[in-house]
Parts: sequence; structure tokens; C-alpha cells
Amino acid sequence: MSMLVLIGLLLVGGVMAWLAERIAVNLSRWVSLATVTVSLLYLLGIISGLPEGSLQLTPDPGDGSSWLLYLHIDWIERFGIALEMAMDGLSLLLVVLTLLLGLVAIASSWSEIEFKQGLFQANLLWTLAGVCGVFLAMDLFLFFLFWEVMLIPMYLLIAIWGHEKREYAAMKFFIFTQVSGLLMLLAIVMLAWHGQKVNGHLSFSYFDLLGLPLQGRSGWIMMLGFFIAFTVKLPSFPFHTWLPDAHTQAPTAGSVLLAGILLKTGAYGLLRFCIPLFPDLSAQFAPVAMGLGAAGVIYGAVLAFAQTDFKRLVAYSSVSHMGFVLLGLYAWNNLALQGAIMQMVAHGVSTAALFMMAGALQQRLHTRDMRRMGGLWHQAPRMGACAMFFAVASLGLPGLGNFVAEFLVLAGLFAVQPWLTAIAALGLITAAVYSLWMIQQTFQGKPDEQRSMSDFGSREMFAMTAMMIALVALGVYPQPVLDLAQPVLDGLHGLVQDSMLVAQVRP
Amino acid sequence: MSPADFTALLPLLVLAGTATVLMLQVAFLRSVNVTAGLAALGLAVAALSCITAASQAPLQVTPLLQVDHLALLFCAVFCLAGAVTVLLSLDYIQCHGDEPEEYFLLLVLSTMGACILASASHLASLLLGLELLSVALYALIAYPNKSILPLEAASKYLVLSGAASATILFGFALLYAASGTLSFSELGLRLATLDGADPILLVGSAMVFAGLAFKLSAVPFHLWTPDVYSGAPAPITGFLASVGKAAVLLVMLRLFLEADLLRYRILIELTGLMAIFSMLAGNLLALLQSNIKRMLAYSSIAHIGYLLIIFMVSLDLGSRTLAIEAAAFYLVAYTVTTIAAFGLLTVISANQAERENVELHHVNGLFWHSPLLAGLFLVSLLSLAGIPLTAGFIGKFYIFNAAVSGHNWILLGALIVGSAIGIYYYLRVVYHLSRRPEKHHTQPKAAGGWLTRGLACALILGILLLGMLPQPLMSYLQSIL
Amino acid sequence: MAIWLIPFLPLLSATLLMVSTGRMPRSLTAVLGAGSVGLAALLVALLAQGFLADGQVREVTLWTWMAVDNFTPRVAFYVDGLTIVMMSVITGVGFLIHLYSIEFMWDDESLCRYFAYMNLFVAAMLLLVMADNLLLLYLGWEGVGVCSYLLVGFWYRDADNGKAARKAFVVTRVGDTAMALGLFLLFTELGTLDIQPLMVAANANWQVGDTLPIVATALLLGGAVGKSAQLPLHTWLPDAMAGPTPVSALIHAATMVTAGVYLIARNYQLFLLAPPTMQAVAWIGVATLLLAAFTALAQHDIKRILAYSTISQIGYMFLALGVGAFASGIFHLMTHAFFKALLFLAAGAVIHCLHHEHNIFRMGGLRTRLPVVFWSFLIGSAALAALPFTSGFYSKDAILLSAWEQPDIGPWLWAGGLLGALLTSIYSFRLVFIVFFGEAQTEPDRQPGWRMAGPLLLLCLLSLIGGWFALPLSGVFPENGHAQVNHSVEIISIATPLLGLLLAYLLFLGRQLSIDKLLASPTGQALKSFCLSGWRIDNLYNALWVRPYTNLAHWWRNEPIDQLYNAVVAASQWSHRTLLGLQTGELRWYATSMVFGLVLLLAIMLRNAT
Amino acid sequence: MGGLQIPMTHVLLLAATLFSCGLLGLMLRRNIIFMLMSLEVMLNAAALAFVAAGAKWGQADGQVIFLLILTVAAAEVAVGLGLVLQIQRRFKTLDMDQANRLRG
Repeated sequence: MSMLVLIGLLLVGGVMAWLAERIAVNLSRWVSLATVTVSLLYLLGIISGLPEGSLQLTPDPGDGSSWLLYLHIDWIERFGIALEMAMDGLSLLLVVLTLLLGLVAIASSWSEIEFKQGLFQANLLWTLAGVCGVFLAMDLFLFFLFWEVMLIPMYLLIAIWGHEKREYAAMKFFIFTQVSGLLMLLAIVMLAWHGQKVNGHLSFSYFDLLGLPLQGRSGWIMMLGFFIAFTVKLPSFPFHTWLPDAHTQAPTAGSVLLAGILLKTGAYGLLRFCIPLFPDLSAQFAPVAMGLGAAGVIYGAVLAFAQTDFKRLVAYSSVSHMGFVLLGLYAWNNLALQGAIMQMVAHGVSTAALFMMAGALQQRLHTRDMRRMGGLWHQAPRMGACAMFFAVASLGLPGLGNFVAEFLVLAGLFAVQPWLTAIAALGLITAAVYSLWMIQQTFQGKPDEQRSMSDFGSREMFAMTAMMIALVALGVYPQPVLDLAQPVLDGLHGLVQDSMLVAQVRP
Repeated sequence: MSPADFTALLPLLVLAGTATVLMLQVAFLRSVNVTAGLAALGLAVAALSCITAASQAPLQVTPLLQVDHLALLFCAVFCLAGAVTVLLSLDYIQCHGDEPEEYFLLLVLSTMGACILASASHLASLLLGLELLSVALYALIAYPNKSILPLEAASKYLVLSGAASATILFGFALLYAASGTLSFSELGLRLATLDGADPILLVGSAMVFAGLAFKLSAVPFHLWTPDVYSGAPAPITGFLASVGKAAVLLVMLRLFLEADLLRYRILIELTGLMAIFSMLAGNLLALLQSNIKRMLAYSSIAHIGYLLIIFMVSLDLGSRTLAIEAAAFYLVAYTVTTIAAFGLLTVISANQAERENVELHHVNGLFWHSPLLAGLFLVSLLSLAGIPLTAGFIGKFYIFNAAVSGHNWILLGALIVGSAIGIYYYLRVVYHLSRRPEKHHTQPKAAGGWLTRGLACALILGILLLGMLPQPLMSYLQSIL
Repeated sequence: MAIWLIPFLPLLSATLLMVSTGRMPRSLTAVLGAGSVGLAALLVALLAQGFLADGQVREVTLWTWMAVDNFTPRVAFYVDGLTIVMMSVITGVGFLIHLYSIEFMWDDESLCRYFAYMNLFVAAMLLLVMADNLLLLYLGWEGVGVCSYLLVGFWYRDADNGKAARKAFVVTRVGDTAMALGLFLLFTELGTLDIQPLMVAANANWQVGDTLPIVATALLLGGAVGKSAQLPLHTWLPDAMAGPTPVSALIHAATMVTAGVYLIARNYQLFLLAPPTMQAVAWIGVATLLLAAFTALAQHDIKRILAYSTISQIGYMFLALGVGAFASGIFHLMTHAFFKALLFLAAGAVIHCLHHEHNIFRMGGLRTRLPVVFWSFLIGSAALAALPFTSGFYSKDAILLSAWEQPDIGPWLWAGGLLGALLTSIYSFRLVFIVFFGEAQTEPDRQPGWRMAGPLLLLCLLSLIGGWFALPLSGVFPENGHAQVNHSVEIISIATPLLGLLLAYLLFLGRQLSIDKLLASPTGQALKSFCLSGWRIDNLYNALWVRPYTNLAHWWRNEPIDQLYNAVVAASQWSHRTLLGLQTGELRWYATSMVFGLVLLLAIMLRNAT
Repeated sequence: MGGLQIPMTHVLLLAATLFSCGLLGLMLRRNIIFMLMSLEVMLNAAALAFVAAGAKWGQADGQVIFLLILTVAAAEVAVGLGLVLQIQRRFKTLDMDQANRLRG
């Protein structure tokens, strides 16, 4: 029940934030902040209320009641659909990330949004609610529902509060994700009916559909349906083209949510659904998936370098970074999987920060065109320092979270596909090229002495510092995250033997 | 006729009575509000009487009508839709000055035609129902006779629909010539004994099918749809698009099942083909349409395409019940959504010089000056687009399940492609709804009294309820099929 | 004693300085910046004293960095003789350079940022050498890279500095990536990255000459080559001179660029398993030292000359490593740190006193005007040229001897090294003669203060006596005593630098030999510009990598993939318009279309029935 | 009975011809009144077919349907003529090619 309450809190908070605008213009953002904080505290309260050591227990992936939290309420009996939700370490990690980045998003929109703040905050909270639902839903129908519904407030965020080409960008975003969602719906329905043939009753529950024997053309269609839906969201080459536009046009908070959380739903879906539901087919498909991942790493990095728009550059860097996630997931050994999960968290933080930076620059300079920047360090050294920090974080500097992630992914991948690893590792070089180029174009070079711009204020510095500390903490002591995910991965390994996807790392 | 027969016919009797009462009332007291109230009341009572009638169902009342639960369910839906249309039209029709009482009378008659179609099991009742529905609609479409667009729409509809009726009749004449019966179930029995390749039979069934396809506006018989939809008054368009389509689809379903036209595999494959083309063409035609009514018209072609899938699914005996269930659910959802969408368009277009044309830019920034209306319109659009939590999604999900269960992969592919295209144009409206208002351009508040608003809210609530808690309706459908 | 304090102190100071964002008083900044390194140096001295007394290897584990399956790199330190040497160089020379920087950078508005970066660098470099596993080493490795980037681009207003900084980072990153792949390979094959267990495992699992150790060491060598500016990844170092001169002294002469040497020395057991890699190391060393020496001859920027000489000297270290004389390599590393830091600091003093003049042909006659600097430079050059009894003499001599003793290829390597020594001597004294003798071109506007002079003098001392230090490396590397010392070889080795000195004198001071005519000829011109440009390797790389990459990026800018989706969009728009063409609004056409549809249906039905 | 028996197929062919004539009229005539007349022809063709078929099976059904069709046709034409009046008033012409404001 607590999971429903959590989602409900965010939904109701959204409505309240909307209404609060009528009382006082700026009240809504406080309501919004309070809602997310309360949700976070509520979640932590639940977790601390769990029996001792339950976080270390390996959940049985085939039985939701062995998870940390489990909920099952019958809903649409005609199709065997239930309000079935469950939380394990992975979901917990991602929900916490969602709420934390929600706070960041609220902070980044604090002074940026003037038009209809209340509705803005409401959409923000509803997006968060949808994403939390995605991370918790265990009934495939329910999952699909959250998956689609979270797009609507996100669409509105881009379409209403976006920049000059917001119609195009919002539409592209929505259509890409919807079309791929339809493919997933097809796959889900096919899977459920296949399950009906095997189990004798129609059910959309993840736990009922695990371990079905799936072969042949229909199996491939189902697997690809899931795969495409998730890789569009991830986004992976060649389904990534919605991302640069959406990111560029979205308001800062929208970009933060998109990059920080929404992209992770794709990775989560692959890890939770696509591979465990179709282990054999995924094994056959793994080389292709990894190839796409590696292609994304390189392609994203090259295009990032080609950009003149700050946000577009960061967006392409996301494509590149998410390529590592795809690589890690399909390498399917513990090292790579942990790396992929780590990448979700670290990329969430570092990219959110870079988008905040972009938003701050746009707010001050009214442009995102880096050709019109240069030498900003002179006027805004604090911004420069922050930008530098997150730029080197995104190029994978050891000691910061992204490095741990990328290293684990590549180390795990090497055991499977050494040559592909070599290609993907080129991404480390290209990442350096575009990250430093970005810094050069914005903060270095000859300053324009005519320009006057304010440096980060204390509120912005606070948010930035928090994210820096988070990245350093992830970089030098990632163990808490790894420990949280490990039991889940153990369970998945029990389900999908390592040998199925790839060889295990030799001892 | 036994008392049971009368009970079973109660909804039709109430409707007929309402029509009579209305005529009498107009003769004595001329008041639009009273007429509308009586009409709405009569329709509501007719809807309620379906519950009473259900106690006798299923029952064959004379060879003409098969009063079963499905028929009664849709009878109730049509009556309610009619009642809502009556109330939504009030605002609209009052602007037209001269005595519009017969408008409501025609609506009641039209609804009655739809109800007869829902339970028709004989050519005569089919013909009666169809013509009652259509002829009343011609007049309704042309009702705002001061402007030329409705006139044009009505004359087009009249000529083409008349031709389609003639085609159906000719086809039936051929079937009759070959089989010697006009009753659907009899026809089914006779067909089993006849030579399937008899050209008279083939041509007859094809002509009946073509006529019905025209009424459904399936590709390639779809050309009239946008013109009629955009020319007609918005509430009537809603009625035509929902009740008009649903009734015809029901009778087609009944004809195909009871007369066992499913035996003509090629005919069913043609429905499949038609479904594919309707889904693709309908959505493509709507793609860049800036006139919202025309856009919805094109999209209704696509929706008919989605519905036609179920005929192919019905070929698979194991999935037949599911297919009918899916069709029924989809029709209910579609009726509610369409009535809501066009009803809201009525309200939104209230301030325009030419009310029949609602362009995209007319709804610019509606979200900011009439948030309630815009919000409701948004929900109905999302339901049409098939976004979760709305009735439209569950309907589409049903059809998905039916098609998967019947292994109709090609149709599914077209369904996905069609829906994908569909998202674009629905979203385009949403985008215009949410555009930031320009500073110097202040739009007057959209009209619509409390009644209209209340109705719209109720309809939207219905859409959301069907979308979130569809189980009761599903259970009911399962129990009656 | 808390060993972790040693890297922690500069790290803490760096953090404090960054957080203060320049709001701290300048003097406090300076004290904090230099003091933290000084304190670290003191601690290293204590540590070294302890180590020399008991010879015990010190191991400290702080925490487990991460643990996934058997991948459990720790944040742990391993301090043996080699580490002690490196730490001493880093903190000792580092402290002197920090001290020097106070005066050198005093007028710069970003003093705080400067010291923050410098301290961060020292911390990272200490981590690099103290790491007990390759992953932590990699952390330090990348950390120094970033600091180098930050410091080269320290004066950010000039876009060229930024370009140089990026070049430095990206080129070394190429090597780093190879090194990372090496780490993956080692971990995948041997299951650990902890250096000592790794060596044991490597010896246990691999035979000398196996493919895997060759591949692994080749990949590690890639990293070393990048960081230590060896062929073919040396091009970044001359450009990196864009940074402040003390930075060049610390990072691009004394410490960071020798990290590659350290890496190979640290993993020497691995390299011993891969003779082809060892040979490659040696040949890379020789090739680099010759190329860089030739290039240095033609340069006229004082810092670029020193930069090429650094590349060249590290080539000697690689040569030493390649022939298995690890201790000699490290020995040369240390002496080189002394005299090259000295040279850079002295050059910095010249530049500082001469209004940031870099061109040696606009200097001249500074012998009398800047005596302290002159003597420092002279001593440094002598050590660089390996004149007898300077520190450079002992270390370079040892390397050449070891090269000679190498079977088969030894004499070739030795000859290369010897030619390099000759050239080294020529270009170092060319520098001395042109800058400090002859006509004065520019007048110095100030004299170096004590904070500049002090470090110079100390480094002079070290450059002179550094050759007599006995490094505690016996426990680290296998002994390879020089079996039979060939006296003629030794004499030639000693004579060569002197010959070079003589040549330089004749060419550049006495002018008895003139190469003006040679240089004036077209071939000479071409040769000179060829050397000046560093053998056009930059142009080659531009054509090979940089331009194709930027062109590719430019070409892809408009998203080729998106064109695909645009095509879909265009196709649906086209069909929309086509279908819309049917909606003419004419009733007769609608009726006609119905008839068409009907006829079509009938045709299909009847056709299929028959 | 007796007399001359006309085979049903012949009547059906006649009906089909009539029907086609009606369709052709729809396709070719611009004047709305002629279109309505064509419609009338089509409906009557169907009615004729029903009568013929009813005769074949010896049932009254065909004639009953004929009567129904007659009524329906009357209703259609009644509404149709009402429209014709309005069209004449608004468009000042009965040429349906002129009434093409609704398109696209």
C-alpha cells in the first residue's frame, strides 16, 4: 500500500501546487518542494521500518512477495490485470534517485519559470509520480500505463514552457516514445496470450510471465517490441534523434527530469523486463545490442563535438553515455551490470547538473549558442568551476561516479567482447574531446568585457555543491549503491544464467 | 404479440411515444426549453426502460427484431447519447432564432432508428431503422439553414447515402432472389445449402457490404465523411459519428454473424483490407488537417478501420466472442468520447461567426482562458488517441487482445502504424490548446451554460471511469455474450 | 606514521583553496599552497628516514574502493624504495617549485586557483606513485592529466593556451585509453589489479614470450608513451609550455611526464615476461631521444627547447627500461627531475625578468645582468649535457653502459644514445651561449627575489651532487651489475658531451664554424623548418586524425540518422497530400468514387469465386 | 398462372440496368433534381428486383418490401426537395458542382 501512497502523494501534491498558485504566485514551488521532500522522507521511513537486513536478502525474481515491498490488488479480472507493484533494491535505488533529482529539478526551475508556475510544478510532480510508477509496477499492463502516462506531463512541460522550437521537439519526443510504446504494448499482449497458452490463464503479471518458453518469430517480435521501446527511451543509436531536440527545447527542469530520470526508465526496462523475460533470445541478440551500444557511444560523442548549442551538446553526450548502459546490460555479467546501474545514477546526477548549467547560462545570456559565449570564467568563476567539474565528470575522471560506472562496464564487457570494448573505449577519448571543447567555447577564451552577468547565487551553489559531493561520494565509495543492487542482480543471475548471455569473468 | 414482447419493445415504444408527445406538445405550447426537456426526458426514460426490457431478453419479437442484451445495451447507450445531444444542442440551436422544436423531434426519431438497427434481424427492420436514422439526419444536418455549409453537407449526404441505401437494397434483393428469405438467421440456414459460388449471391452480399461500408465510411467509401462532418452542426456531427456509426456496425455484425456471411472468406478478407486502408488513409488524411472537425472526421474513418479488425478476428472461432466483446466495448467508449469531443467543440465554437468551421487557431491558448473546457477537450482527445487511463485506450487494448488472440499480425501492424500517425494530429490540437496566449490578443471567454459544462464533465468522467475501472462493463459484456 | 596524510595534505589544501574561491588573503593562499606541500615533503623525509633504517615495505589500506565479485580494488598505499624515491622527488622538487611560484605568480589575479591546481596535482601524483593497485594508480594518472590540462590552460583568455591544454589532455587520453584496456585485460586474465599479487599471478600463469603478457604490456606501454610524451604521442608536450613556467618545471619536466617511466618500472616483472615489448620500449626511447634532440636544435623558444630536451631525456629513461636497467632509469628520472626543474625555473626567471620574453634570439648577454640565473642555468645545462661529475653524467652513463651490454641490438642502441648525448650537449650549450653571452637584446627589469633564488640554488646543489645519491632500489629491482666494463666505451661516453660543448662553442659563441650558409640554402631552409616544426608530426596528425574527425563531425552535424526519420515524415506528408487531392468537394466525383469502390469489390468477389 | 413467364434473371438484369442507369445519372448529372431522380431510379430498380424475387419464391415479402421502399423513397425525396428549395435560395443555382465549399 505504501507504494500507492507514495505515488498518490506526488499526484495530490501536484494538484495542490496547481491550486496554490491562486493563493500566492510563488507558493506553488514551495508546495512542490515540500511534496517531494515529504515523499522522500516517507520512503525513507518505510525503508527504515523494514526488518533488519532485508536489504541484503536476495529477492526471488519470480515471486514478488519476497521483495522489500509488495502489493497486489485485483483490477481488471477480464484480462488478469492487477494493481501489482513491488520494490526491490534496484527500484528503491531508482525511486530515490528520482525523488532527489526531482528536488534538483524544482531548484533549477525556481526562478526560471514565470508563466503559470503552479501548473508547471504540477506537471513536474506528475512526471515524478509516473516515473515512480514505472519503477514499481510489476504488472505489465500497469507498467505500460505508467510508461505512457508519464509522457503527458513531460510533453506539456516541453510544449508549454519550452524554447523556440518547442512544438516540433515536444511532438517528436511524444511520437517516438508513443510509437515504440505501441510496439511494447503489442509485445505485452502477445506475451500475455502466450502465457495463457502455457499457464492456462490470462495474466499480465511479470511474475507469471517469467520463464515462458519463447521461440521463433513471435518470440522475436515480442523481444524486439520491448527492446525497441526501451532503447528509444534510453535512447540508443539509431533511435536517439528525439533526444537532442527534446533536451534543447525543454525548460531546464524538463531537461533535468528527462536526462536524469526518464532515460533511466529505458535502462530499467531492459534490465527488469527485456532480458529476464527473453533470456535465450536476448543472448542471441546481445551482439547486436552491444553493437548498437558501442555505435551510440561513438556516434553520440562525435555529434556532441559538432554542436554549437550547449544543451544539444550535453544531450548528445547523454546518447554517448547511455551507450555504455546498453553495453553493460547486454554484457550481462555482474561487473558490467553493476557498471550499468552505476552509470544510471552517476549520469543522472552529472547530466542534470550540466543541464542546470545550461539553464543558468540561458537565463543570464538569453542564448544557448556557444559561439556567442567565451571567457565566461572571467565574469562567473563559480559557474566556470562547476562547469569544469561536471565536464571532467562526464569525460570519466576517476574519483567521480561516472568513472566507476564506465570502468565497470568496460571491464565487464572486456571479458565478453574484447574488440567491442576497444571500440567503446574510444568513447573515452571522444568524450574528452567534446567536454573540453565545451568548456573552451563557453568559459575559456577571450571574455567579452561589455557583458555583465551574475555568477551563481547561493541557492544555485547549494544545488551544485550537493551534486558535486554526490558525484565524489559515488566516485570514491560507490559501495552503498553497489550493495543495494547486488541482491537484485544475484536474483537475476539465478534466473538468467551467466552462461546464457556471456561467459563469466574468469576468476 | 405477448406481454413479454411488449416489455421487450418497451424502449422503442417509449421512443415512439416521446415522438408523438413532442408533436402534440409543439401543437399546444411552443417553447424550445420544454420541447428539449421532454425530448431528453423521453430519451432518458427509454434508456431506463432498457433495464426492464432486459428481463425478457433475449427474445425474438416478430421476425423483425431480435431483442437481446447487446441490443438493449446499445439501445440504452444510443438513447443516452441522444439525450446528451439534445441538451448539448440547446445552446447551439437557440442562436438560430426561429422555432426549432422539430429539431428535437428529429433527434428522437433518429435515435429510434438507431435503436431499431441495434436489434434488427430482418431486412425490413434494417431498412426501416436505417432510413429512420438517415432521413432524420439529413434534416438535422441541414438544420441551420441560414448558412450554406450545412446545406451543402446535407445535400451531399442525402444523395450519397440514398445511393448507398439503394445499393444495400439491391443487394438484398439479389440475396432474396437466390435464397428466398429476408430474415438474417433464415438466410444463414439457406446459405449453408446453396452453392457458395452463385454469382447472384456473391454480387448481392458484396453490394450489401458496400452499402454498409459506405454508411460506416470505410475506405474507399469515405470521401463524403469530412464534408458532411464539417458542414453539420457540431452536436449532430457527434451524434452521426457515434450513434450513426455504432448502429450500422452493430447491424452489420449481426448480419455477418447470423446470416453467416463469415462463410465468404473473401468477403471477410475484404473487410480486413478495408480495415487496413481505413486505418492508414484515415490517419494520413487527418495528419495536417487544420480544421478540427474535418480532422475528427478523418480520424473517425481510422476508428472504423480499427473496428473492422474484429471481423477478421471473428474468423477464428476461439476468438469470436472476444472480438464481439472488443467491438462492443470499443463502440461504447467511442460513442462516449465522440459525443464529448463534438459537444465540447460546440461550446468552443460558440463565439465564431461561422460555427461550422473550427480551425486549429481558434483553440489557441484555450487552456489559459477556459481551463476546464480545455482540460475536458484534452481528455477526449487523449481518449481518441488511445492514451492510457481513458476509455479509448481500453477499447484499443481490447482490439489488440482480440487481434493477438486471432493472430492477425498484418492488421495489428496497420493498427500500430495508424495509431502512431494518429498521435501526431491529436497532439497538435493539444499543443494549440496549450499555446501561450499572445499579450495583445485576448479571446473572449468561451460560452456554455452550466448544463453544458455539467454534461461535459459527466461525459469526461465517464471516459475516465471506463478507462480506469473498465471491469464492470467488461464483466457485463462477458455475461451477455 | 600516517602515510595517508602525505597525499591528503595537498588535497585538503587544494579543496580549501577552491572553496575559498579567491576570497582568502594572497599571503595566506601562498602559505597554504606551498606550506601543505612543504609539510608533505617533511613527512616524506621522515618516512624515507624510517624506510632507510628498516627497509620495511609499508602497506596501508584505507578502505575498499568498490567490491563487485572478485573485483575489489582498495584505496591502499604500497610504499617501497621506488615509491620513496618518487615521493621524495615529487614533494621535494614540488615544494621548491611551489616556493618559487609564490614570487613568480604573485602578480597574477588567480593566485588562489593556481595553488589549488598545483596542490591538487601534487596530491594526484602522490596517489599515482603510492597506489597499491593499478586502478588507484589510474586515478592518480588521470588526476595528474586533468591538473596538467587545467594548468596548461591556466591563462584561459588566450584561446591558444586552451588549445594546447586540450591537446595535452586528449593526446595523453589516447594513451590512457590503451592503458585502461590493458587493465581490463590484466583483470580479466589474472583476476586482480593489486600490483604485487598481479606480478605473482603473472609469473605463475604466463611464460616469457606469451602473447597475453605482450598484449597487456603493449597496452600499458601505450599509456606510458602518452603520459611520458614518447613517440608517437609526444606532440602535446611542446605545446604544453603554454602554461606558467613553474608548471612546466613541476609537471612537464620533473614529475608527471615521468609517470610512464614509473609505470613500467613498477610493473617491470610483467614487462620482463614480454621481451618484444621491452625491445619496443628501448627503440621508442632511442627514436624519441634522437627526434627530440634534433628538433631541439632548431627551436628558438626557450621553453620549447627545454620541452624537447625533456622528451629526449625521457627517451633515455625508456631506453634504460627497455634494456632492463630499471634502477638506472629511475636514477635518471631523479637526476633529470633536479636539473630539468632547475633549468625550467631558471628559464622562468629569465622570462619573468624579461617581460615574458620567450625568444632566445631576443635575449643575450644576461650572464652579467642575471648572475644567479646564469649560474643556475649553466649548472643545469652541464647536468643535462652530462658533463663529467654532474648528476646527469652518472645517470646517463649508467644507461649507455647498460645499453651497450644488451645482446645483439646493444651497440645500435648505444650508438643512438651516444648521438643523442652529443646533440644534447650541443643544444644545451647553444642555449646557454645565445641567452647569456653575446650582445644584450633586452634589458631585465627586475632581479629574482629570494623565493626564486633559493629554490634555484638548492636545485643547483642537487643537480651537482644528485649523482652520488644511493637510491634504495635494491629491494625493488633485480641486480644487474656491469660485468665487464669496457673502458673504451666509457671513455667515448665521457668524451661525447665534451665534444658537443666544443662544437656548440665553435658554432654559437666563437663563430669559428658557421652554418649560416648552410641554413641559407633551400635545403637548409627546408631542413630547418622541418626540425622547427618537430618533423611535421603535428601536420601529419592533423591530416590523419584531427581534420578527418572535425570533418566527420561537421558532416554529421545535421544528423544523418534523422534524415531517415524525416524521410518517413515526408512520405506520410506526401501521402496526406495525395489522398487529400481526392477530397475535391464535388458530389459527382464522390458518387463516381463510390461506383469505383463498388465495381472493385464486385470484381474481387467474382474473381475469387471462380 | 399461365401466360407468358418472364424468367427471373431477365427481370434482375433489367433491374440491374436500371440501377446502373441511376448510378450513371448520379455520376453525370450536375443538377440536384436530376440526381434525386437518379436516386429514385436506383431505389425503384431495387424494388423491381424484390418484386421479381418475391414472384420467384411465391411470397408476398417482395411486394411488402416494395411498399416499404416506396415509402422510404418518398421520405427521402421529401427531404431532398426541401433541400433543393434551400439550395436554390442560397446558391442561386441547382448545379451541385458549384456547391463545393466543403473540401480538402
